[in-house]
Amino acid sequence: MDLDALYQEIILDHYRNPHHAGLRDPFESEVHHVNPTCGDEVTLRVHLNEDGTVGDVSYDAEGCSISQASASVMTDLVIGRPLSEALDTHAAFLELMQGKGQVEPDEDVLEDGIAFAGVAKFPARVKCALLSWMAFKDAAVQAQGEPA
Amino acid sequence: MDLDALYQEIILDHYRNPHHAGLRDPFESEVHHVNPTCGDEVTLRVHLNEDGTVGDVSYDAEGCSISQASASVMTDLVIGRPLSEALDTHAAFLELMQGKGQVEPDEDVLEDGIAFAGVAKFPARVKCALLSWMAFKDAAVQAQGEPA
Amino acid sequence: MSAGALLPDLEVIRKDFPILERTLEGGFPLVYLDSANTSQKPQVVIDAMVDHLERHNANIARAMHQLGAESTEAFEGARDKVATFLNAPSRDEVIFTKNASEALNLVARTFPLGPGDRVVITEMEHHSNIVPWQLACERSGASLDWFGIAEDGTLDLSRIDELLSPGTKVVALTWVSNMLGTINPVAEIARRAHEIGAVVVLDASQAAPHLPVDVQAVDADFVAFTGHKVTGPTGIGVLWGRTELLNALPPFLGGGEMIATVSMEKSTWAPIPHKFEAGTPPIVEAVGLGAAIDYISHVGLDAIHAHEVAITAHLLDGLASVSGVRVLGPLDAAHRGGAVSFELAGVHPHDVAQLLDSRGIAVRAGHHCAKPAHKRFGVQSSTRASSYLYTTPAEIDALIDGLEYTKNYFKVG
Amino acid sequence: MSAGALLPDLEVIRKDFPILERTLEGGFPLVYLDSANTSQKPQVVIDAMVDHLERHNANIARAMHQLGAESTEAFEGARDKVATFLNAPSRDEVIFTKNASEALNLVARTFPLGPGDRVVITEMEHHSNIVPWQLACERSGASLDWFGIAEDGTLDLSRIDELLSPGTKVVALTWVSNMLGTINPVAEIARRAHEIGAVVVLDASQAAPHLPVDVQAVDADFVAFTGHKVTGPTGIGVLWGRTELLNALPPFLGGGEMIATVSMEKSTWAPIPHKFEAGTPPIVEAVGLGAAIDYISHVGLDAIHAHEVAITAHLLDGLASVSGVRVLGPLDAAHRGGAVSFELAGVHPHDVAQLLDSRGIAVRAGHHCAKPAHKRFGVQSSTRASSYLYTTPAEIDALIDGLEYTKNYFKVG
Ligand SMILES: Cc1ncc(COP(=O)(O)O)c(C=O)c1O
Ligand SMILES: Cc1ncc(COP(=O)(O)O)c(C=O)c1O
Repeated sequence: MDLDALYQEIILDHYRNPHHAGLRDPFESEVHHVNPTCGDEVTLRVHLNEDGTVGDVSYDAEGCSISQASASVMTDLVIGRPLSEALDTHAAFLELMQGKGQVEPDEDVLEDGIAFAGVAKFPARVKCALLSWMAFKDAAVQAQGEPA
Repeated sequence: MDLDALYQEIILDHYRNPHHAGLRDPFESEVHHVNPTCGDEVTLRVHLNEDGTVGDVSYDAEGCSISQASASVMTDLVIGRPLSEALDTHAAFLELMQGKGQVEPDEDVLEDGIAFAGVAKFPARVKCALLSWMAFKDAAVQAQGEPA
Repeated sequence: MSAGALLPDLEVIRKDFPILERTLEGGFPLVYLDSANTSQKPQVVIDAMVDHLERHNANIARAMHQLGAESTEAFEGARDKVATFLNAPSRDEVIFTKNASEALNLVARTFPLGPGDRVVITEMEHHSNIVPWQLACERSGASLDWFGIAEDGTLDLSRIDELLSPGTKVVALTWVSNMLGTINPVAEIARRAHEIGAVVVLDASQAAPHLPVDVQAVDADFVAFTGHKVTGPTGIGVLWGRTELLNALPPFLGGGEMIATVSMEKSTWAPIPHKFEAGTPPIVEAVGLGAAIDYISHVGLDAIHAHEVAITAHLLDGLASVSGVRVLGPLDAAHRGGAVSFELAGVHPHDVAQLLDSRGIAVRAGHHCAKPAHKRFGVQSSTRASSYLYTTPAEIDALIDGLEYTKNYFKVG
Repeated sequence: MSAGALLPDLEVIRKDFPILERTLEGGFPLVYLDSANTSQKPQVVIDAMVDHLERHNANIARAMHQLGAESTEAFEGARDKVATFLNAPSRDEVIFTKNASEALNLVARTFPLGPGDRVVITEMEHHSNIVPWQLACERSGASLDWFGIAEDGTLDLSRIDELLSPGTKVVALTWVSNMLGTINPVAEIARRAHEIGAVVVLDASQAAPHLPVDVQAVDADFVAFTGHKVTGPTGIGVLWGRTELLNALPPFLGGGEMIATVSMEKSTWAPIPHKFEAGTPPIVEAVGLGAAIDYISHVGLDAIHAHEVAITAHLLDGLASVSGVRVLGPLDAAHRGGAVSFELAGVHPHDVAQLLDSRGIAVRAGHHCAKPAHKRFGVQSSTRASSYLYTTPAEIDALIDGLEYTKNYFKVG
């Protein structure tokens, strides 16, 4: 089993020093997602700017290295970007994770996220990697419906 | 398969010409029993005499040859007998039926009922043979509780 | 409907079913004509289960080790197969239950009903599609009404305007009758039911083994079937439902993996399908069901149905040749399923079944869990012969011979 | 309680379980320490199921042909075995369900409760013995209260007088905790509960695999356990209940063979156990469960428990030698079950399980369907190792080595 493919240095770095962690104001939507199987949880807030860019994504997450690192990488990738681009990145990450290791990640789109390519070969960990991404999408869609 | 052991001439005779069939007055109790699996049904009445003998057992039964013949034989064996004796006969018949073909029937007690010895070897038919006997016991117990 | 044609490789198919080599008391080979009760299992189904138990056994989802991943993949793979089999829009709409009865109870227990609402069923339902609705109506104060059965065994649609009128919230009916063999016009009834805003629950227990079951083509809302009748094992059934309906229903059984989170004060629910799968699911049974679906899909449901039509035609011809036989249900093999119930004048069904059994022929005698339909035809019980993809014309001939033998034995006709 | 002693013929026993010969990725032999999640199956259980499917498969009760008689005998024979296993006063008190969760839901759904009534559970219950009671209380207006957990992982009985007071109608608790390993004083609680007229529902899911379960000795009213944890297959569970209580409960699922008679207007119910077994039951699963019970009874529950104690003592010693490990639950192997949950400082349970898995060691990580008990100890999840009659001390050593390897990998401690 290729553990090092799963636990890439980039992932362990993000795990030890997660970016954008903690819950912050302002925000238009807050969601709480759980992985019912293992109990991993994330509370996540999204703040959208008036110009349609992602102003902030803040979160409080409890979970394994993969889920924590994934939240950290995700915030790096979406904060400051136009929401539509952020959602494209979400789609690319989802495709990578569901690809059973057959999808070649695009570094231009996913940046540090390509480190998760190895996770796609561990079906039981895919949910961990997706937890915060799913929460972001959910919150972003809700935030769009709210007056900024 | 020894069909002739199941369908003894005595059984087929009782089936074609059932004794004591039909519902009659007087009676102290009436019960309705079904075999849920196949739907065989019997409605059965018991009349007890003041001296504790079984005055009458009348019945309306729908079912296969075994269940019909069994009802006929049962009434022959219990009508006119002291109830306690009738219940002993019930116990003897029950023992025979549940004996998986290993119990030797006592002709003095069971008379025509010994023809059912072969039925005990056909587990699926045991319920048929017992239907009216169980109804009789149920009704007799109820009748005892009633003022005659 | 379809024209009959025997499966061309029938002898090869029979070799797939180990039990068909059994001989019974007296040296008679098994003639199994009780497939509507439960089907026999091909070797591939048994082997898939054995392989799972010997090499991949673990609990699913919750287990994140290699065996757990293998077991989860096998289990969830079976869900994919069922979704394809039913042409379900989404795999998450496939819920594994313990049998068809539980699937129907799940809907009847959770579907919101109240006083003034009406549930419509039919007189030809299996008890598993009657009793849950009786209980639901008793609990909720809703009323129960039903389509009757016409003399020829088809559904009596004369009251359809009255039955399918506002107030009716649920229409629950069998696709194919397990007693009469009748194939009901389910797509047409679904269309009419939807006009008045009712949901349609189809009991496909007898359809799934024999017909292509396409939940979208018939526009059903819920569909139930059972594993053991489609060459799969006991212990597993399926409820399919539309996503939006399943999402709206409250949970059925609580526990295990059906939760999102649990505290002592309050719990929340997992998304479908898990919301309805409390506790350890039937894992090895799903593996077996998946293999069964592969097997019958490989033979082809159209080919299986054509075989059923051919065998049923031969059976109906044979029965017509025996004096004293009265068939209950439609007489045209091209427009009915393969379960054929009949009476033999002067011999009780138990005794018919017993005599046939003494010659190795397995049929069912009784009410077949369809008491109201029997009552409709003024009988308490009947004898039922039912075929499947492994049934041969020679087995039907053995049955017909057996009926003549029975008449002789009991000196009737 | 019992002193530990390894099973003398452990190597022979291991040969009974084909899966123990599996090697996993990287060539590691399987070290299966997830038996509290589901147990592995001995060859005799698999063979019994195969023999049934290949030679005796038929529906039960309703089928009165030879195969039907064989199948019925096999199924009802399994009921006899379960009755003996539980020391049940009557075989009719043994109800087959799909798993322990359904068994617990059956009681929670049908037991009469109303406003003012109280249900008492414990904080260490599996979700399957929490959620059904939450739903029952929500439906009925009854209130839910619970025993807490003491710091050492035993049940906190300090509120017993308040909890077991008039108004309490049901006391539902686990015999052995699947997370903490705690063995609860169930006989004593039953005695106290009966003084105030409450019924006692025991979740024996983790007890039945390891301890002699005697429903009369502990004076229980209902007992549930699940087939797949006692070396039997998935798809089957057991509810045992006292005859008079079962007779008094209304039916749970409707359909199939649970009826006495059905008309369109009204139905009546069969006697127990059939009243609670709607639809085709788990037949081949009962056959497998019967073989499983024969198997573990042959080894002997006392001997199995002694083995568990010995293995658990070795495991607790090993864990104590790893710095950064904190065990959740009682620390004396002689007074606890074999499921041992623990934390490893600085490494999340998922990552622990992943590292162990890479060496072929299967443990469980997560909340083990016991979120409230995890919350009680201030953790969201834990790693759990659990043994069974085939577990060897060498496997425990592999786990301990694996934990040191894990710490190295993640550079902690
Ligand atoms: C204590 C306890 N109760 C109930 C259950 C539920 O058993 P099942 O999932 O087979 O319904 C389990 C196991 O998962 C358990 O450990
Ligand atoms: C039409 C129909 N519905 C429902 C059922 C119930 O299936 P199960 O007994 O597997 O729940 C059956 C078979 O018994 C059936 O034929």
